[in-house]
Amino acid sequence: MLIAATLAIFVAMILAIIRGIVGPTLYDRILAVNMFGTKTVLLISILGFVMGRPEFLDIALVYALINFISVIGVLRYSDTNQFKHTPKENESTKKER
Amino acid sequence: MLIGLFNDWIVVVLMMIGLYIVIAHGNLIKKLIGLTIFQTSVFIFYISMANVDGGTAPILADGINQYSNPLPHVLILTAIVVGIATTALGLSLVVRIKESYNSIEEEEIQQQDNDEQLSMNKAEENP
Amino acid sequence: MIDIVLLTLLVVIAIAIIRMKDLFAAVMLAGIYGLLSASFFVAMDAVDVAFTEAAVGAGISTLLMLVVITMTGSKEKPTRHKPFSALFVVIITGGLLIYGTLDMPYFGSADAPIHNHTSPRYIKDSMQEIGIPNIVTSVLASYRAFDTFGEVVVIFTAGIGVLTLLSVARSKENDDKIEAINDSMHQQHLVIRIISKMLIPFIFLFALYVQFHGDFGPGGGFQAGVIFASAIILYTMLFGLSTARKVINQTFVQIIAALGVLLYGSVGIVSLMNGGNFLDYNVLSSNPITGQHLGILLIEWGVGCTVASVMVVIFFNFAGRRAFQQHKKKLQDKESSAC
Amino acid sequence: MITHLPILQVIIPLMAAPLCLLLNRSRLVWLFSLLVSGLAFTISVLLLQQVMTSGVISYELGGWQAPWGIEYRIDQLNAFLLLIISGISTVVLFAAHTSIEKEIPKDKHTYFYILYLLSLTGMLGIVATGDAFNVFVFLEISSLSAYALIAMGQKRQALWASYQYLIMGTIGATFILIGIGLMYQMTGTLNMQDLSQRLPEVAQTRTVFVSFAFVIVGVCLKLAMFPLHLWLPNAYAYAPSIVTAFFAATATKVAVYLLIRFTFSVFGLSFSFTTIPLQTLFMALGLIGIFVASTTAIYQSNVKHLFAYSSIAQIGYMIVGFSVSTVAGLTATLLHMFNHALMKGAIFLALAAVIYRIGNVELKSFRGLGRQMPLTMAAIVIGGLSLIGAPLTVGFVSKWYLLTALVEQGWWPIAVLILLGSMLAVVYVWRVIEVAYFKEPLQQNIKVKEAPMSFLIPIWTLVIANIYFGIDTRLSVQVAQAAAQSLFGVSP
Amino acid sequence: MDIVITICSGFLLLVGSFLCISGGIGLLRFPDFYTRMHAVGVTDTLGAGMILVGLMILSTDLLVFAKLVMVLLLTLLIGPTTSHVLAKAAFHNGLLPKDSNNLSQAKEKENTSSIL
Repeated sequence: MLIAATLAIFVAMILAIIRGIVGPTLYDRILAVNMFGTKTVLLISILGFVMGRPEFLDIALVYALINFISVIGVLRYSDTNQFKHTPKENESTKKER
Repeated sequence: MLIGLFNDWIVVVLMMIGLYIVIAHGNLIKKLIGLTIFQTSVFIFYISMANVDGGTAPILADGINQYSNPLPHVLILTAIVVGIATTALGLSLVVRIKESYNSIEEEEIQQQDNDEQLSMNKAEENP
Repeated sequence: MIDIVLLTLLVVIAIAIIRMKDLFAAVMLAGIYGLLSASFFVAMDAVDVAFTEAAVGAGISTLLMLVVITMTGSKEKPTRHKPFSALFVVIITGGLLIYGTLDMPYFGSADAPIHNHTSPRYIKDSMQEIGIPNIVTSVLASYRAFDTFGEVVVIFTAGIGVLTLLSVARSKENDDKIEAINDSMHQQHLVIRIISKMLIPFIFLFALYVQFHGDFGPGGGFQAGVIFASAIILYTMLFGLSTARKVINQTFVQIIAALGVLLYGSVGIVSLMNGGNFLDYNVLSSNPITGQHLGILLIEWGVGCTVASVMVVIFFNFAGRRAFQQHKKKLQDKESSAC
Repeated sequence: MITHLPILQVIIPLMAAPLCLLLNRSRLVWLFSLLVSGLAFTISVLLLQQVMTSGVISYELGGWQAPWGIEYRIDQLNAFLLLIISGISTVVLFAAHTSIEKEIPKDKHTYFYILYLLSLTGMLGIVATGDAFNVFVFLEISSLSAYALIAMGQKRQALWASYQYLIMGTIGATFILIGIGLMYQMTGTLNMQDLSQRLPEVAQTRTVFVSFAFVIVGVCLKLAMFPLHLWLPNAYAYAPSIVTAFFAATATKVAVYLLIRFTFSVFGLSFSFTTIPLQTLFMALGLIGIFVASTTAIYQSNVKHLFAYSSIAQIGYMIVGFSVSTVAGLTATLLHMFNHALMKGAIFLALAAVIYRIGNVELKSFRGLGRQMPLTMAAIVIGGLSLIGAPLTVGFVSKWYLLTALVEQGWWPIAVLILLGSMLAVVYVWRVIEVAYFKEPLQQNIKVKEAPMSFLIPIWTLVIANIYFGIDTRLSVQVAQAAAQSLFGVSP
Repeated sequence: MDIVITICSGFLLLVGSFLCISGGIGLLRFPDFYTRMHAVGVTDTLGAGMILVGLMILSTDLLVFAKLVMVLLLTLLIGPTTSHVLAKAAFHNGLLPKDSNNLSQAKEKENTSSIL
C-alpha cells in the first residue's frame, strides 16, 4: 500500500510539474509549486516508512515550513511587484491571460 | 553496466544542463540559476556515490549494520553552504549591476562598456 | 527505482528552466529543483543533506532570487549568444565525464573503495570515540571539524560581502514611509499575519530542537540556523522591514555573526591551551567522551549563531536595498511631476 | 606553542577577521590587521626555518590521524609560499590605510579589512592544508572575499568584472570539486599524502584520468592560464588598487601552487607527465600565453590593464618552467613566483600611489610624472626592468634559471622564444617610461606631489627586495631548489 | 488486531492517493486558475490528511506518531491559508475567473490536452 501511495504521489508530482511549466499565469505556477511542496512532504513521510526508518520525520516538518515560507515570499513579492509598478510583469500576466 | 551507471549518466546530463545555462544565457540571474543547478547536480553526484545497497541513513541504531558512507554527506553539507554563499554574493552583485548599468543582460552591459571606452578614446584623440 | 524517477523529473525541470523566458517561473522551477533534489537525498539516505538542501535550495536561495527579481525585472531577453560554442564546451565536458564514469564502481556496490578505506572507521568506532549516534555529526563536528570551521567562515564572508555591496545608510523618513505602506497592507494580509504569528514561536522552538537534536538525528547548527533565520524572514516579509529592524537591531545581528565564528575558533584555541591540537575536544574535559560532547555542543552553537545571523543580515540587506530603491524612485517621480 | 605553528599561521588571521567587526574603527582595524598580518609573516618565517632544518611538518587537526581527520602538511614548497603570501600581504597592508581613504567610502573600511584578512586566510589555508577537500573550502573563502573586494572598486566596471570573476571562479571551483569527488571515489580518501599512495593502483582507469583533467582545468581557470584568462584583466584593473597589488602578487601564485601540488604530489610525476601529454600542451599554452598577453599589453591605454596583461604573460613563464618538469625547471618556476610577487607588488603599489595622487592610471595622465613623483616612478621603472629580466634585478635570476633549465633539456627554440617574449615586455614597459619621463606634464597635474611616506615605504621595501634578491640569490634559490627537489623526491 | 491496522491504514492511504491524483488531474485539466485552485486546495488538504493518518496508524513509535501529528497540524494550518492568500492575491491583482462561454477557454483546453 505504501508503494501504491508513493506512486500516486509521483503521478501527482508530475502533473504539478507540468502545470508549473505550462503556467500560464504566475499564480498557476505558485499553485503548482505549493502543491508540489505538499506532495514532497508526503513523499518524505512515506519514504521514511518504506525505508524502515520513520524517525526522520523532522525533514518533512522542515519541508512543510519552508514550503509555506517560500509561498508567502512569492506572494509577498509578486504582490508588491505589481504594487511597485513594473509594467512588464503586469503586461505579461495580462497578455498570457 | 546500464543499470550500474545510469544514475551517474543522468547526473552528468544535469550538470551539463546547468553549465549550458551558465555559458549560453546572457541574463545574469539566469546564469546564477544555472550555476545553482550545476552545483546541485555535483551534490547529487557525491551523494549517489555514498549510497550502499541495503544501507540506511548513517545514524546508528540497534539492529542495523549496513550504513551509507557518511563522509560524502559531510562534504556536501559544507558544499551546500558554499553554494548559498556564492549565490547570495552573486545576487547582490546583480542588484548593484542593475543599479549602475540599468540592465541585467550580458550583451547590453558589454555594449555600454564598449561605448564608454570608445567615447573615452575619442576624447583622447581630439582634446 | 525511486531515485531514477526523481532524477528523470530533475532532468525535465532542468530542461524546462533552459526554455523558460520568464525569470519568475525559472526561479520557481529552481525551487522545485531544490525540493526534488532534497527528496533524492532522502532516498539516498542522506538525511542531513536533505535537511539542509530543503532549507537552503528550496527556501533561502529561492527567496533571495525572488527579491532580486522584483528589483531587476523578470523578463529575460530572447537574444542568446553563442549557443553553439556553449554546446560545444558542454558536450566536451559531458563526454569527458561520461567517459570517466565507465570505470567507476557501480552505483550502490558495497565493495567500492570509498566504502572500504576511511569510512569503516567512522561507522564502527565513532560511537566509542565520540559517543553520539549521528555519524554525520561526528564526522562534521569532530573528525573534520576544520572543514566545518571553514564553512562557517565562508558563510561569514558571504555576509560581509553582501554588507559591503548592499548596505545603505538608513534615513528616518524612509522608515516612516514604509510603515505607512505597511499599515495599508495590514488589512490585506490579515489572515496570513495571524497564522504566521501563531507559527513563529513554534518555528523558533523547532529550530532549538533541531539544534540540540543534531547529535541523535538529522539536524545541527547549520540547519537550526537556517530555520531560525527563516522565522525572522517570515516575520520581516509580513510585517515590513522597518518593524523587523526595530525588533532586531542589525548591528547586533552582525556582532552575533562574528561571535559565532569566534566561539568556534575559541573552542579550538582552548584545546590548544589544554595541550591538545587545534579543535581536539578530548582535552576539553577529563573524560574524552565528555570533552567531545562539550566541544560538539559549543561548535554547533557557533555554527548556529553565525548561520542564523548571516542569513538574517543577507535578507535584511536585500530587502533594505529594495526599499531604498523604491524610495529613490518615488522621490524621482515626485520631482519629475513637480517639473 | 612551536608545534602549533602550522595551524596558528591560518587561524590567527581567520580569528582576527570577526574581531575586526567588533573593533569597527577604521584606523584601529587597520593597525590591528597590520599587526595580525605581521604576526602571520613572522610565523611563516619560523615555519620556513623549521622546515629547512628538520623537514616536513605534519599537524593533525582535532588530534585525528591523517586519512580520517584533516592534516596540515608543511614542506619546503608550502613554507615558501606561506612566506610569499604573508610577506606581500603585510607590505601591501601598510599602504592600505592611505590608499583606501580615497577609493572606498568611509563606512566600508572595516569590511574592507575583514575581507582582506579573510582573503589572506583563504590563501594561507589553501597552501597549508594537506587535505584535498579542505583546499576547496579555503579556495572558496579566498574567492568569495576576492569577489567582494574587487566589487569595491570605484567604477561600475568593477561590479561587472567581479561578476564575471564570480562565474568563472565558481565554475573552476566546481570543476575542482568534481575532480576531487572522482578521485575520492576511486581511492576512498581525501588526504593528499594518502591519495598519492593509493592513486597509482588505479592510475590506469579512465576515472582517474578524468578527475585529473577536471582538477587541472579547474585550477587553470583560477590561474588565468592563457585560454581561460579572460576574467583577469578587468578584475585586476577595476579593483581598488590595494586589492590589485595584493592579488596580482599572490592570488595566481596560490593557483600555480595548486597546480604543482596536484600534478607532482597527488597524481605523481609519472602519471602527470608520462601518461598524459601535459608537458607539450602546457608548454604550448604557456608560450602562446606569453606572446598573446604581452602583445595585448602593448596596446592598452590603461596602465593597470597593461600590467594585468603582463601578469598573464608572466604566468606563461611559470607554466613553461613547470612543463619542463625537471628540478631545474621547477626551481625556475618557484623562483619566478617569488620574484614576480616582488615586482608586481612593487609596480601595483606604485600605481596605487599614482591613483592616490592623480585619481586614475590612464597612460596619458602619466605625462611628466617622472619629475613630479620621482620615487614612485623609479619604482615602476625598476619593477619594469625586473619584468623584462634586466641583470641585477630578480627578474634576471628567474629568467636565467628558466633558460638554463630549457637549454639543459636541449630545447633551444623555446629558449629563443622566451627571450623574444621578454623583448615584448621591453616594449610595454618602455611605453610607460616614455610617457612618464619624456612628455610634458598635463595641465591639471602640474601641482602633483610625490606620494606620501605610507606609500613610499612599502613600495621601496619591495623595490629594494627586488634588487637585493637579484644580487644575493642564495636565500631564494636555496629554498626554491630545496622545494623543487623535495617534489621530485630527490634528497638535497 | 494487526490485520485491522493494515486494512485501516491501507484504506486511508488508498483514498489519500486517489485524492492526490485527482487533485493533480484537476490542476492540469481545469480551465482557469480559480477552478484549478479549488481542485488543489480541497484535495491537497484532505489527501495529505488521509495519508498522514494512514501513516499514523502504521507507526509504532510514539515520537514518530507525535511528529506525524505535527506534520498533519502544519498541513491543516498552512494549506488553507496559502490557498486563501493565493486566491486573494490573484483576485486583487486583476486576475478574473474565466467565463464559461469564453472562446479562449476551448483553446487552452486544447493546449493542455495536447500536452497530455
